[in-house]
Amino acid sequence: MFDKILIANRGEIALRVIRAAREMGIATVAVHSTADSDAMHVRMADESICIGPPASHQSYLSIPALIAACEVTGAQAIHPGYGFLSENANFVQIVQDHDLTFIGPTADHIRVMGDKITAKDTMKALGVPCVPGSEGGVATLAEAQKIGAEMGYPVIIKATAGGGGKGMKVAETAADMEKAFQTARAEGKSNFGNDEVYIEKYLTTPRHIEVQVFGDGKGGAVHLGERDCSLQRRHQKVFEEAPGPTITPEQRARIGQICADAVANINYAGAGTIEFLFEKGEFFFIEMNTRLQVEHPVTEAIFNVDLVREQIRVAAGLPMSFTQDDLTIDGHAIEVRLNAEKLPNFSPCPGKITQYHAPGGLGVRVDSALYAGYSIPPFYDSLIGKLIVHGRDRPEALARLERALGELIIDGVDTTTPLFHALLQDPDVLSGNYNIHWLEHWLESNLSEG
Amino acid sequence: MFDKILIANRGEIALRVIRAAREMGIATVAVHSTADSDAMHVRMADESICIGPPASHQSYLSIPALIAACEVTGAQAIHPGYGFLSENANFVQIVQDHDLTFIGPTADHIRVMGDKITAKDTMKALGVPCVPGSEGGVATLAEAQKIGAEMGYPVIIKATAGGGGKGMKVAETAADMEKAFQTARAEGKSNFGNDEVYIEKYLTTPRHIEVQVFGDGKGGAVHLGERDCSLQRRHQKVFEEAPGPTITPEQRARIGQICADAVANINYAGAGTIEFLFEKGEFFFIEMNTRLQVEHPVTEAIFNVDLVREQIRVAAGLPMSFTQDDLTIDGHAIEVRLNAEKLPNFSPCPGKITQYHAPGGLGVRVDSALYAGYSIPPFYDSLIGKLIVHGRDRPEALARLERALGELIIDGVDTTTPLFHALLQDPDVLSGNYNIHWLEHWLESNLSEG
Amino acid sequence: MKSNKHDADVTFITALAELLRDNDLTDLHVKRDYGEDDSLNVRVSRTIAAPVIAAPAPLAIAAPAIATATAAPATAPTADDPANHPGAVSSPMVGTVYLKPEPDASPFTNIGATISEGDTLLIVEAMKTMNHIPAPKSGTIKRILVEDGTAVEFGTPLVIIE
Amino acid sequence: MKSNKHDADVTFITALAELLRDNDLTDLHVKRDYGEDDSLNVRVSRTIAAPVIAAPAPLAIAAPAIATATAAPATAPTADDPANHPGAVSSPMVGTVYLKPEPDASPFTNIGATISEGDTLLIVEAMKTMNHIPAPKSGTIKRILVEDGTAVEFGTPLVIIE
Repeated sequence: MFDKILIANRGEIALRVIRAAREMGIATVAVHSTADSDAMHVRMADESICIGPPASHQSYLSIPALIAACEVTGAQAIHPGYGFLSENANFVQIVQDHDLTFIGPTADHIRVMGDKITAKDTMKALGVPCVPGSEGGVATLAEAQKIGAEMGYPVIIKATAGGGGKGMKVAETAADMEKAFQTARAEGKSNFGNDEVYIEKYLTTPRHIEVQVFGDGKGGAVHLGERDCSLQRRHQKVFEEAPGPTITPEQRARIGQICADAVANINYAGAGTIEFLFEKGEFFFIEMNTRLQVEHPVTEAIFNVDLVREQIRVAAGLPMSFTQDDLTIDGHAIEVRLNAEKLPNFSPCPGKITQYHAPGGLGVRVDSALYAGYSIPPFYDSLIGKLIVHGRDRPEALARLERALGELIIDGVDTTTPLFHALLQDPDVLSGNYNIHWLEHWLESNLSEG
Repeated sequence: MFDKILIANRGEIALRVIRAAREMGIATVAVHSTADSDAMHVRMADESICIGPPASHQSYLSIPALIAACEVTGAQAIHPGYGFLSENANFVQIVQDHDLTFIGPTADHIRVMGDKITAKDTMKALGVPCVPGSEGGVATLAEAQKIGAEMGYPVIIKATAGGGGKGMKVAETAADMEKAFQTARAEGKSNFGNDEVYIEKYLTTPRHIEVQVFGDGKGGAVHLGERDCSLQRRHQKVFEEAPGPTITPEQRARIGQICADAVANINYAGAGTIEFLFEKGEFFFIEMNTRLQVEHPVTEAIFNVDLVREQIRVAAGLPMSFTQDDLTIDGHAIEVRLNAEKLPNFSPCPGKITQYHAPGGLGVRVDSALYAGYSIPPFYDSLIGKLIVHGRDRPEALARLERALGELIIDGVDTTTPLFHALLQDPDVLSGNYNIHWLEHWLESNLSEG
Repeated sequence: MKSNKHDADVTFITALAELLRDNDLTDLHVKRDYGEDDSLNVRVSRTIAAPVIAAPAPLAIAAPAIATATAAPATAPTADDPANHPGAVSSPMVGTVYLKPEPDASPFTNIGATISEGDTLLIVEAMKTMNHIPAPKSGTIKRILVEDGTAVEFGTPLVIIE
Repeated sequence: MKSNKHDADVTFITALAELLRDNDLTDLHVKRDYGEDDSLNVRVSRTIAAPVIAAPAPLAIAAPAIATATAAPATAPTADDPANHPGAVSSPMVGTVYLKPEPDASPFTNIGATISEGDTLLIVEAMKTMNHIPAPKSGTIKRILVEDGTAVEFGTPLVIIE
């Protein structure tokens, strides 16, 4: 096992990793920009080291600074958290070249899953159900029209190199195809320097269901059920729960086994998430995230496991501490993301926290790097905390969430807390009757009025 | 179900009940003394009412004030918490006479269990194993000497009306009997106005093991395993864990079933705890607490249940929400009691909290009525919070406890936090190798040096 | 000559003022005798802007407001809180106030009435018991602060006697 | 003569003021007889804007100290922090400092040496790469703040050039 690890991240996820490491008796090194000298992850770590100025590309994204920080502190491994360098294959390669351990999958796995077409081809070959679509890139309009006719409309045309909603166009009917095809190509070209596109069946009201997998890197793997993260605003998840309110035990067992087998097959190491669109009882692969997710705590709650501890174990060459049979679901968990954002426009709201009081009691977990007197710097993500509740069933978890939100005090900046108070009054949220478009529609008809 | 309940308590336990009620959609009334106007339970409740001056006997112990508070607020039921009036049969009777519901057992059950001899006779008749001892009171020295000879020394002579360590004397050998007998009688007389004593076999190094039971008041009952609360200072528990580190599944199932059957037999309603001394694999009944215990969260953690919710359900005439078969143990939990006390003498340390920051993350629960800026009044108990950790096994829970203690910030008053940091360095605590005398010995040899 | 002295003095005093400011002083006295009939007596002073005392302290120590609870009214007494009035009579218990012995009867007392120590002011009912609240001193009823049939807490001001 | 006296007096009073400030005094009286008909009487006082700094505010807004972590040294710059020196050259990266090009060679520079803009001051090694740190301006090396072979953070002051 490692004596000391470096956490190449900041905020609540850096704290999350420090907590796991401390419980394992592993010393921690926090890195920080000059804007984060007073940040909680710096205070909590055993050692800290300033790696650059506020801008991420000169600090948290600076590979030389991170490697040098390992060299001067003697850290043997790097945990990347999520975001920043967590899915950067080049970084993983450099870490390994410097005889350090990357706490995560191999550079190859990250590379394969980082390219949408390769990822889909790989998953299809591994037996994971995918959205019906073109086999690879579609070069001409004629080819696109032929595929659309075969598959049946609506279809979606996506830039191969795309992401974040850019380079994606829906053709509702055959008549829309020409325009959609040309626009997607043009956006791909201008945004990502690559005009290759592919075509998929378009789902109208799918849910976002993601399966948590964990591999030991030696051909062993398990799944830890699914999370429903359909409540999204501009492709950003805001409210996540496990188990998914509409997923049956049979569906879970089947898709879970398929996912576990797939990652076992490629000797995948560590935590990963296979994301699906789910409609009418069918799963359609979207992408695989080769890292820890923001919403991993809901899975931890219902399985009573520590996924970061497990990541560190596997990276150190130890076997996983659980088998598939050990993993039984206990209750229901929900996470809400607390962002320093001002409603109704969700504009970032950095500033000084004048008061902070976390909710407590049964079934409540808070992951946050806030403290009274802390100033949220304006340079980074607006996520300032996560509130996770666990109950015996979904209604208990919902009631607990409302109770805990009522106890939470974050003064000095605006946060997304009022959004969750409002969502908990909505019958669709209470019944779990939502899909990936639901929140955008709800925001249009609710928040704009306020 | 009730629309509104009144909580006849203060501090963290009042908060605990408010949380459960809020999650059930029940409105809450907080009562408070003039010293507690700014207390967290007052702030958290839907309504609050001042019932008297600081002294407990004129406020939290004032039965007329509590009944009147129900009358003026329309509260239909009273939750007594622990301490104060929670085991006062007279109060329960008055509550019922005013057509209000007491959230707890009947006055009769409280009365029976409140008298040591009746309690023991009742439990013995119900098949619960008791410490061998005199059948009822021992009137003369001659009778005491006869019993001592039959039972074998050491024995302990206890005042029937005693409590809190007063009126209890050990006779190591027959030669000690006369003095011990007379002293116990005299102390019983002077402290409790009653010189009746009884005699029991004296155990030298027992553990304190208590079984959590829950009855539906209609002949149904379950057990929720045991807690080991052997780490005590002056008969006050400071560190509690579940499951007990030395209890086997067979022992748990056997004593648990005996306890569940016993309370089912008497139609016991609500939460109760049957306390035992445990030595050499044998359980010896001490007493039954007919209320929620301070340490109930460790049981909640390993069974993922809400005992207060369950108390309210049963008081409202609903069935329990779980059966014995639903209750399986998941992991290990530990609670430490955070007292506003100054080491090494544990002298009470009321005062103003200048900073408060609760630990967070996976498997950590904090039950506390503290907040930054709160002034702990000098009139009440020094318990200011409870830190409960839950892990997959005992080593994980211990590591998590140490991690969480390291995150906890309570500035402005002294607390017992340093005691737990120290205890977590001790091999006996780490291995679970302790008994009811261990902490007193440890304190003598450790804290007096510092 | 004199003008020269003035110039010299002004230069000197200017230097003193700069000295004061640069060193963050507030007061400077100089009495200088240059010789017979030639002396200078200067006092230079400066008030440093004070409002420093504002500060974020009150925020940080303010108690948390619980968002969802319909909190009880703040109990902190204010200057014009009747509870602070020296003639205030407070409720010794929780209960329901009755200003009349029976629904159809006249009130125990009225504003402007003269009362003697021990006279019943009103009743607080608690646990179905009617508790007569006596006047703690003789005087005139200045205010009646509660309405018939309302609930009172311990310490709620009931009437003011002057 | 008089002007000379004035200059002398100002110099003297300035010294007193500095003395006051440096020693955190609030009041100072001096009566000085330089000889016949030549005396100076000075009072210098100062109000310290201090009560403001006391207060619970700093406590409340102070960041929590984590008990178990062996916290990094406070990074808040103080008045005499070399990082604040106008001639300080800070490390542009994390790494290990070498003052000499090779173990047996002489140092790149020494205290008191005159250097020109662009001259190598020292090396910071990061990722097995030797990064020469050039002098940002010409001048004299006043201080070398790091030792050979030690680790530096981004922003660690390395040398002071004046």
